[in-house]
Amino acid sequence: MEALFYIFSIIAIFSALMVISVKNPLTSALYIILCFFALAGFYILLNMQFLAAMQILVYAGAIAVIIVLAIMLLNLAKTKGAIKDFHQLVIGIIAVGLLFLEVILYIDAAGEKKPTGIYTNAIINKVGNTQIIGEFLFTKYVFPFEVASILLLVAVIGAYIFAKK
Amino acid sequence: MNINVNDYLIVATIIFCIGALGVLIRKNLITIFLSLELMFNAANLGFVAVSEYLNLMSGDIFVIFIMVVAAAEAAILLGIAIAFYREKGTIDIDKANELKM
Amino acid sequence: MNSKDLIVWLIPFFPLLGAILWGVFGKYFKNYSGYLGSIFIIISFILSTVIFFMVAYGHSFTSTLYSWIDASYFKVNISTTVDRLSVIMLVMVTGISSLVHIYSIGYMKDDKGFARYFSYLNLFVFSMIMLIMANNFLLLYVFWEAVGFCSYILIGFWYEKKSASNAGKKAFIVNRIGDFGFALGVMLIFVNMGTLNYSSVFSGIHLLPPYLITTIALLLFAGAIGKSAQFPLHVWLPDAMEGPTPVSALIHAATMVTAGVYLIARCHVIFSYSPSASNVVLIIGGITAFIAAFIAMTQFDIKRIIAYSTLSQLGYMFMAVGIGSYAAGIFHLVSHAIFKGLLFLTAGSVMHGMSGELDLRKMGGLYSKMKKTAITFIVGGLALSGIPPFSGFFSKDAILASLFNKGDYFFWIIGELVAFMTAFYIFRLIFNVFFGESHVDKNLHVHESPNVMTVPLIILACFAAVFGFIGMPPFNHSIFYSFINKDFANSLNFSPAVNNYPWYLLSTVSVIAGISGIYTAYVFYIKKSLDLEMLKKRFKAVYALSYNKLYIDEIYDFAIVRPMKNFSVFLWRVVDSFVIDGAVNGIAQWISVTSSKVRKVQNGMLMSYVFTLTVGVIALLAYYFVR
Amino acid sequence: MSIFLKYILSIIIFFPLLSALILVFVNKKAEGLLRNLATVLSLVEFLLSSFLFIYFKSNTYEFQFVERFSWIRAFGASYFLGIDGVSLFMILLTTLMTFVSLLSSYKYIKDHVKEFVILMLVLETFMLGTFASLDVLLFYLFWEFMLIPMYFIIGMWGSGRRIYSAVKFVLYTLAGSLIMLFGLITIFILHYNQTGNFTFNLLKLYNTNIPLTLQIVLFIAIFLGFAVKVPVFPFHTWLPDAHTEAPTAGSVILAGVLLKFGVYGFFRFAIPLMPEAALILTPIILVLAVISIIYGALVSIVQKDLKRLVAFSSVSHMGFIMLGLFAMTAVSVDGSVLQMINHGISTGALFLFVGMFYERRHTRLIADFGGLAKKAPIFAALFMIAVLSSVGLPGLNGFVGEFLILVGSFKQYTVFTIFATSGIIFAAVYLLWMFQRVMFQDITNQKNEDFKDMTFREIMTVLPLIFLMFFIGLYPDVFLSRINPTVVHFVNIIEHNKYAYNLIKAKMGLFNA
Repeated sequence: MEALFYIFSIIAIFSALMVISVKNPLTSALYIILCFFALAGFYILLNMQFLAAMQILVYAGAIAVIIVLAIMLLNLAKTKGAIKDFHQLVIGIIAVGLLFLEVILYIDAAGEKKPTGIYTNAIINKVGNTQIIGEFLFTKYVFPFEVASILLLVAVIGAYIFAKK
Repeated sequence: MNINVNDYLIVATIIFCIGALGVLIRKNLITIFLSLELMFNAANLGFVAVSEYLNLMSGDIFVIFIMVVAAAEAAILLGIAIAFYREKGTIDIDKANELKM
Repeated sequence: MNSKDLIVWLIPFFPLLGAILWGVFGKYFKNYSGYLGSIFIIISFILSTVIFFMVAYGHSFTSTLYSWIDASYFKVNISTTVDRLSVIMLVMVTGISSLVHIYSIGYMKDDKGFARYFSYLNLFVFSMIMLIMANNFLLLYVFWEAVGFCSYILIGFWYEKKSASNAGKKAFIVNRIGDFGFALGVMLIFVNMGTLNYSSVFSGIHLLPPYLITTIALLLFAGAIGKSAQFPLHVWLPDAMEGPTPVSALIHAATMVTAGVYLIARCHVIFSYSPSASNVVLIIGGITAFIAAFIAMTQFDIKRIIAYSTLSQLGYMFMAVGIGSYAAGIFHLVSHAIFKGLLFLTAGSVMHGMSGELDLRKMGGLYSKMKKTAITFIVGGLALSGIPPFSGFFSKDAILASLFNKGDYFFWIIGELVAFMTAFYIFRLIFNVFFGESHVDKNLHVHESPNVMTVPLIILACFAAVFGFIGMPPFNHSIFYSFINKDFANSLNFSPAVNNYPWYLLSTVSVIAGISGIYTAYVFYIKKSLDLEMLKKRFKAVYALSYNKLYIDEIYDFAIVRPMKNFSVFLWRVVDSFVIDGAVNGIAQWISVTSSKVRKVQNGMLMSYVFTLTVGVIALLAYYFVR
Repeated sequence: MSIFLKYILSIIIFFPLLSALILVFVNKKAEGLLRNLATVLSLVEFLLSSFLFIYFKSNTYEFQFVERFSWIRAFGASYFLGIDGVSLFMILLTTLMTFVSLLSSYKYIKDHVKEFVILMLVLETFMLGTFASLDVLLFYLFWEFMLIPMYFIIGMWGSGRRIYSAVKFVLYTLAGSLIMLFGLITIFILHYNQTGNFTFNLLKLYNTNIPLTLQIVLFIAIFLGFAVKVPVFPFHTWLPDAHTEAPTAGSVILAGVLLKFGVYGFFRFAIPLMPEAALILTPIILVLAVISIIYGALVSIVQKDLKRLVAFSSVSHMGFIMLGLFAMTAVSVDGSVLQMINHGISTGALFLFVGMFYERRHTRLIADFGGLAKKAPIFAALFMIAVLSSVGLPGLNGFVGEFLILVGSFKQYTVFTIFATSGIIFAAVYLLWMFQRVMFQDITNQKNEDFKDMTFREIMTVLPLIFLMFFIGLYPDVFLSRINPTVVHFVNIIEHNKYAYNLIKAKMGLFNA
């Protein structure tokens, strides 16, 4: 398990770095799919197989494909996307470094917390995570769920309007 | 050595920061979008890890909603990218400066 | 309202009615405004006489019309008190006004603003009557200003003339300077006494600390200085001669300018508690009497000479009230009103006959052409010079005697000196105008004035001749004295002229002063045995000083008017437009500049927005962390 | 009738708005109809408001004709109207001046007549609302609304640098009133903290207990808002510009009514809300008031433009009013309130006359006139009355107010009063000099040869004002008897606080006189 965690970590971080550093957007897109897979691996490690599946289906399958499609549609593969502004790079690294430091400090300072919920791994495995999530979505979270579907509908129409000449 | 929730969170933080860095330093609209997706995913990872640690389900449910939003966002953003490209002939973000008064 | 009240209120009512009628409907009345206006004033005069006898054989009384101002603890009524002092003034004012009105019918006959003139004149009489009858300080102040206003519009009656409108304005403003003090005095009385009624103020004034009494007295006197044209606010009166001559006679000789003396006589209680204020009155009176006579000696404009003479005579009156001889002051006030009114009216008659000419160098030998005018003029001149048995002799003598008896020898000497100068300048005028060789323009048809003008002159001349006998020396045994003194008897330090010295000796000195003045004038202008030009050259500086009126107008212009104007321009151009508006516009400018700089932050570059966002997040996290 | 009386304030406030609404439906081209209708409606409004005068009970300081409806319950704002002796006359002044200024603009306003009359009527509603509201929020809303029509009136029908003046007017006033809003809201919150109730009810806010330092800060904030409106000395520079460039009607409303809002604000809000701070800051404010008096007068002397002269004279006169108000004795405040009415009438009339000059000769420079009395005697006579009323000649209105102010403030503030009194000399100087140069002397400018005398309409325009000048001058009791109870109550509040004030004074040891 630990070995898997480290492997996934290395893959995820490496591919994330590649996403932001390669010139060609198409390559970036491919690396991000790799990253998505690594994250899906984490979800499995965390006993959330359903989410892992969704990660692959939705992110790696749908979103990444749309991106690649767009890149190819606009013929962007050759666009120069290199980092030219060194100045900006330095400032960006400093800012992000600070951000990182702060978050890490937070995590460090958070301290131990007792689990409050009832959904231990045992229960999840007994009932099945898909079923639990499904029950939640159609009971407690039914309203956000419907809103989300409306959002998707709006997004579809919006994308159509934007892309239309 | 046992992997605990902090380790997941640290990984999530690293990915998030990489995403943020990408947003800050890249000028390509598509790459920026990809960096944003990275940040989303980092957050998702955090949600799931904490949710598992506290024996809750709400974090997982949230992830699903985030995915929905991300999908919607992807659709819209790519629509915008196409419109932008049609307008300017490029997707260099620095060309998008019409918000100026 | 009983019959007494009715009569009292009808006295000012008729002039007011006249003022409104001629003012609003003047064009329908045309010439009737003159006749009707005169009749109105004569009615007032008759009513005043009735009141006079009512008071003389009865008591003074108060009558209230309505409550004027009632603001919390500040209450003032429109009400009058008629006592011995006011009835004398009333009869004098309405009497002379009647004559001046009648005279004006002839004098103003062809003027376009005939109705307007009578409207103003009636308004003035109304205000003057109310001034005299007021029974509290605020009402007094109100009509004090009102007569000033009437004087303003009457001086500027021929407003097309720049000099006339200037003179009117000057009169009003200089008067206002005096009124400034007067107003402060009234306020000071109110805040210390809680009332403005004469009777309450006079009965309680002794409770105030002396310095306050003196301050009040001096502030009231400031008003008197302005109204009675005493030094240093005397500058308006000579200029006021731009107005029609009957106006000069009525307002600037007989009535309004004497209001200052009336004021002090009215407030004799206050002044009697403040010896130092009384001394100031005496000194100012002395200075004015002297310098006015000094200036009058070299002027050529006949009206101005008489105007300066008025100043000088007012100075006498102030000297009298300054030493506490209120009865003598009032006596001289009345007799002066008669003979000075006469002099002005005759001067007007001369002007009328000479088609408006005023320069005495262009006159001469008019005696044969206008006998009535000349004789009445000479009567007035003799009265002014203090030659017995004309009224001026008695009244002036009463003042000089009381000065001497009081021990103010210095001012007595000044008084005698002024008496000499007075006789000199008025006979210089008479000799130059009526006698000697004629310098009159050949084309000018000199004529005697119509009867409507000469009859008032003759009436006044008669009065000027005989009026004085009611104040036969020794003054404090005379009819006038015993009549008026009942009013003054209650004042504390009032000392009747102590009869230490034989009155006939003092009178002789005065008469000698007068006669020598006349003789000097005779020597200079009729006999011409002394060379005038040589004298002028020898005393060039003195002559110039006198001829240029001591340069007072110029000094004021240089020291006050100009600096104030410059300062005002400075305030406007520099403080207002530059400093304050500059600050306002500067702030606007600064905001505009800053915002155009700050605006650059919003450069439309998405990346910079994102960067700002990141910094914000970092800062927020840091804040929570630090907290 | 009882229903009518019950809601009379609302009726009066919104009648002009209704009139404006009626005028909206009138054809734009029918200018004559528009003018006549607007004038008649404003006259009706004036007559309506006279009911207030008739039914006003003069023996009490309590607010009368009170109407109260809940408005925004969440933070206690209500539609709360009521008048006392002071606002009664302010309302009457407003309705009268609106009528007069509409009557005066028959010739002056040539284009966009419809917009003009509608704006005037709308402005009237806002002004009336400001005077009648006893709810702080309602007051503030009306207060700010007023700016809008005035901005357009100056900006659209003004002359010369009208846009500059309009913007300056709005920004100046707005800057002041925003700071004021801050102060008012702070008091509102303080009141909430002390009582647990949200309320904008002014009468309840009076009871708020404000710590002294905060009081001073808040008083200064609110002072700025009102001082700009008055205007007091360093905040006055918008006034000459706005007055000069505004059309006649605008100037009349500005001088006649709008300037009163500053003083009214002090009377109704600043002083009763923060009496101790007011007492502490009184010397400073009095200094400003006295500077205003003398400064305005001196600057008036050298003005070349008639309207600017009258505008600066306003600064001087408003200084008197401020002096009277802050001297805080019953007599001086009585005088101050009376002088507010007087100033509205006199200066309003002067602006009307200046407008008539402008209509005839299309210039306002004093040097362009001269000798007009010969050509236009009625004009000259009535103009003179207006000038004298402004000079403060006894018998006319100006005198009574001025004298009450001075006599009331004399005891406590002798030195200030002496300086202020000198203002009466300057008033005579600048106004009479102006009158002389315009009306007297000979005609030097050929164009003045056919200077027309006043028409019937013009006489009718100024006649009510002239009548009031005499009426107030001769029988001010009608006004004073209604003002006095309110003023006495006001002064009692201050006296009540004097005790506390004296304690503070002793503690601070600052004002040991």
